Amino acid sequence: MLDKDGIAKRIAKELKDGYYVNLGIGIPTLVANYIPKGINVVLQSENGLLGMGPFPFEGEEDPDMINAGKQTITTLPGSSIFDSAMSFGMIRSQKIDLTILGAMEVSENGDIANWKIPGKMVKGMGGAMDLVASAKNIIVAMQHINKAGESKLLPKCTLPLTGVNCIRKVVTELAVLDILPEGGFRLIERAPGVSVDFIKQSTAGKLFAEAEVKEMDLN
Amino acid sequence: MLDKDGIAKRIAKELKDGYYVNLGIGIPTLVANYIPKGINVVLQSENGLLGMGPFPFEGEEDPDMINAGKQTITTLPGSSIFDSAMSFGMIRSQKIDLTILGAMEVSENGDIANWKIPGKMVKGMGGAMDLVASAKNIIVAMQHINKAGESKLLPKCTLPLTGVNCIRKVVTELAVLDILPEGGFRLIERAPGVSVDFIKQSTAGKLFAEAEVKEMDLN
Amino acid sequence: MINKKVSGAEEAIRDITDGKTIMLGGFGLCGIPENCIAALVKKGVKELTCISNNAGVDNFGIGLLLKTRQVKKMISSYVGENAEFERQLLSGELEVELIPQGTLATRCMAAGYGMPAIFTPAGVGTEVAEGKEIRNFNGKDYLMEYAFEADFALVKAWKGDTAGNLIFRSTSRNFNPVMAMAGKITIAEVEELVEPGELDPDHIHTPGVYVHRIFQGSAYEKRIEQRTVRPRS
Amino acid sequence: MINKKVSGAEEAIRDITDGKTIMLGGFGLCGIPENCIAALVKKGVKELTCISNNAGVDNFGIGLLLKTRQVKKMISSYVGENAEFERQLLSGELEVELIPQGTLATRCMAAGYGMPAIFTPAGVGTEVAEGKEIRNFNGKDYLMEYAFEADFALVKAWKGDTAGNLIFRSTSRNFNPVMAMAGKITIAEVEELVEPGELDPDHIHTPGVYVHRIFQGSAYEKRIEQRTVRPRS
Repeated sequence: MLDKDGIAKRIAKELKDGYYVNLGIGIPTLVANYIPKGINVVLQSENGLLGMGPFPFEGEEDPDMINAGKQTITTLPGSSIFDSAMSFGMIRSQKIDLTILGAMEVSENGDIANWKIPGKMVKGMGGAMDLVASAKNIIVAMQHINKAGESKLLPKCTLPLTGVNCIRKVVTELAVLDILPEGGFRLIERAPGVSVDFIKQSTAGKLFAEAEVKEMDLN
Repeated sequence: MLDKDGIAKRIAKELKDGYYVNLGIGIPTLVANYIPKGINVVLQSENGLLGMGPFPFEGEEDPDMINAGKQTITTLPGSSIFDSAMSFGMIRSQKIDLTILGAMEVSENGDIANWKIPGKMVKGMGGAMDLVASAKNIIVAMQHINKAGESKLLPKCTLPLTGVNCIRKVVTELAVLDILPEGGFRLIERAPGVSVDFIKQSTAGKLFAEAEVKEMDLN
Repeated sequence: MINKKVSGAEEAIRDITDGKTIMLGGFGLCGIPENCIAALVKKGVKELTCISNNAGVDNFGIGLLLKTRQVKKMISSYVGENAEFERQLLSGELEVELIPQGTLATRCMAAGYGMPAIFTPAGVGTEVAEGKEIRNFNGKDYLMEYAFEADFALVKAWKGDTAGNLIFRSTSRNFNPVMAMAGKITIAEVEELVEPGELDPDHIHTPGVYVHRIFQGSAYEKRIEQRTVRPRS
Repeated sequence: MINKKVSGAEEAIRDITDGKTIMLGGFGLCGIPENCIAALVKKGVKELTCISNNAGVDNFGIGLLLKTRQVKKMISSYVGENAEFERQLLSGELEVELIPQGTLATRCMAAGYGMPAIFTPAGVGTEVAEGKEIRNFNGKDYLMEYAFEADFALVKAWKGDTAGNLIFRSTSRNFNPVMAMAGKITIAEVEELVEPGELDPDHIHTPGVYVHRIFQGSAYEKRIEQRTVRPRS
């Protein structure tokens, strides 16, 4: 079973040299810590920055320089700043190669819900609806099961949707799964020490798995 | 009868303090030379400049600094530069208070033709179609009659249109005319030495004129 | 040039009266018009409709206007940082319209660019699409969304000149330029107000034609929401 | 950062082959990609569709490509400065589509902003509107115009870095930033190519994500079409 950093580490292996990448709040943010050596990626932050750098050193925080998670950050040589309209312009026009974001639920046909729990939680969709509707390549970083052990990979989302039929890959504490064009989760890799059976029983949506599923390589 | 500078001079009297103004190529460009004292206007050039200044001194021409007529110009303190999309953005959103442009023909319902003579001349509309479709206030600077003495103020334009029902005021070598909302030219002022009768016979479109029409004040 | 300078926030917001729709620039607490918000609180104007990406935090930003119940309706994309907001929302005291962040930004830009509507794929198939026209281009569905105008846009820039030209600093730019274009009356507060000619025309983010009033603000707090740092190694 | 640097114009345009659609930045002869045009002439690639606000003059700019008959079709807003162009057009040798300047700029921007279509009032009631969808918003008619994409966009900037970030100078900016956003492959030639970090992130007009190849051009002529001066008083 992976912790949050483990999920981020596994997702980082999906990065390819030359990618422009948008990282959502939460686990996706951690992906930046595990970018493989020799892989050059540029991080976009939808509040208006391309080329997001690391957190500043203590005492060097600049309140005018934050990321979409409102965290103080820095720029890198070659960074550029722009307004919110251009930021989502480059997202909609698919100049961003990969989007990584969190989810409360994902369905077997690639729907995602991550912005609202009716009557309980109303944070808003922020940029998530734009990102999932526009990105050509989206990876979801999420928990496979909730604290009660219930699956969050469902036949159909129960929460208000963020986007429909848009997710292609999910990485959880238990597994890496592709979402098939015809519907259904396909088990690609399992987390170290996690059995295929456990993943099957933790996945409410349709799951396709070979008899042998390789364990993730996190190194 | 006015010369080109006379027309420009008369139009300049329509400028109001605080106006943002777009000046077309030809006579409209001359208006900049006659801005009344105490009247502060900002000239927009649709190739991407707000705050157009005078021509440069000889030897100080900068090929990167031109106006929409491709003339070398200068900036003024407070000028700003932007791209073509933003330039027409501010035109379409009616941030420009007054547009002054030339015409080959204007009709009594405010149509204008100024971009094409089929089979003979094809220069293109440039920014004229955007300007006439967007501006809240348009003054046309034009010749009342052509060299053959034929009127260019018509019941209906014969040339391909640049815009429909958009012109409100016309200043010619003979007269200042408003275009009435219900159609027709209304004679407001006559050029020095030009009779109402001559204007009547030089206007093919419907003309409304009082018995007494005041002469233009060009000072 | 046309002189847009006013004496300060109070004069700038003098005609913002009850029931007006105002846009407020900023992302989180970054690049918000602190002086204008303070003046609105002091003036006590009520029943405002506020268009802003976020709703501030409990004790800062638009949160100050929420605490004093001056806001009737919020139009935002993300409001997760404000407990008082959530309380007013869940209790029904506050009307809220949540729209995708890119849609919000682009609808503002559309107003400034004289485009009455735009097409975006954001929200297709979700409750955001309810009642909206859907149109397919090249095999993909898009929502038609209308341009956003506001009675007043309140924006914060780093530098400005009295002709209304604005330059923003770092990511405090965010929604400010697009909202500056969408205000029927746009009020800019700046950290440093200079004379025309002191800003490089090539570096201006918002041309003065979009700005109606400008003043030099003071006492900027610039609160940080998430202070994240790394150890010096 | 991602290194977009190529050795020069020849390498940059290596895959522009017969029949491609290319956008060329510039207004008149101001801000045109002189080096790329020269390389296209040298390469002799034919049957090009060129999208550019103007068509150059007889012996410069796109005029060079017209003289060698490399252009099948021009899409422009104003072509009045080029006699050879007018001859080819009136004789039917050249296809020409004339569209309003603001429509041209905004259709390019729409591509870069992922908006499949935009609405503009320009051309309503004229031959430009023929066959186009008209839609009324708030009592005013607008044409629906589609986003413009090109196989290649050739733009000219003043400064750029190897990450593809561009800064333009004065009114040579014009169509360059919007075309840079609309190229499937965007090639930027710059007067000065620097390393990442040398350009201020706040001053960048075109973020590097929109640029695929960049090189430092040389021997810029920067011809002036209308040399207008005033006397020293």
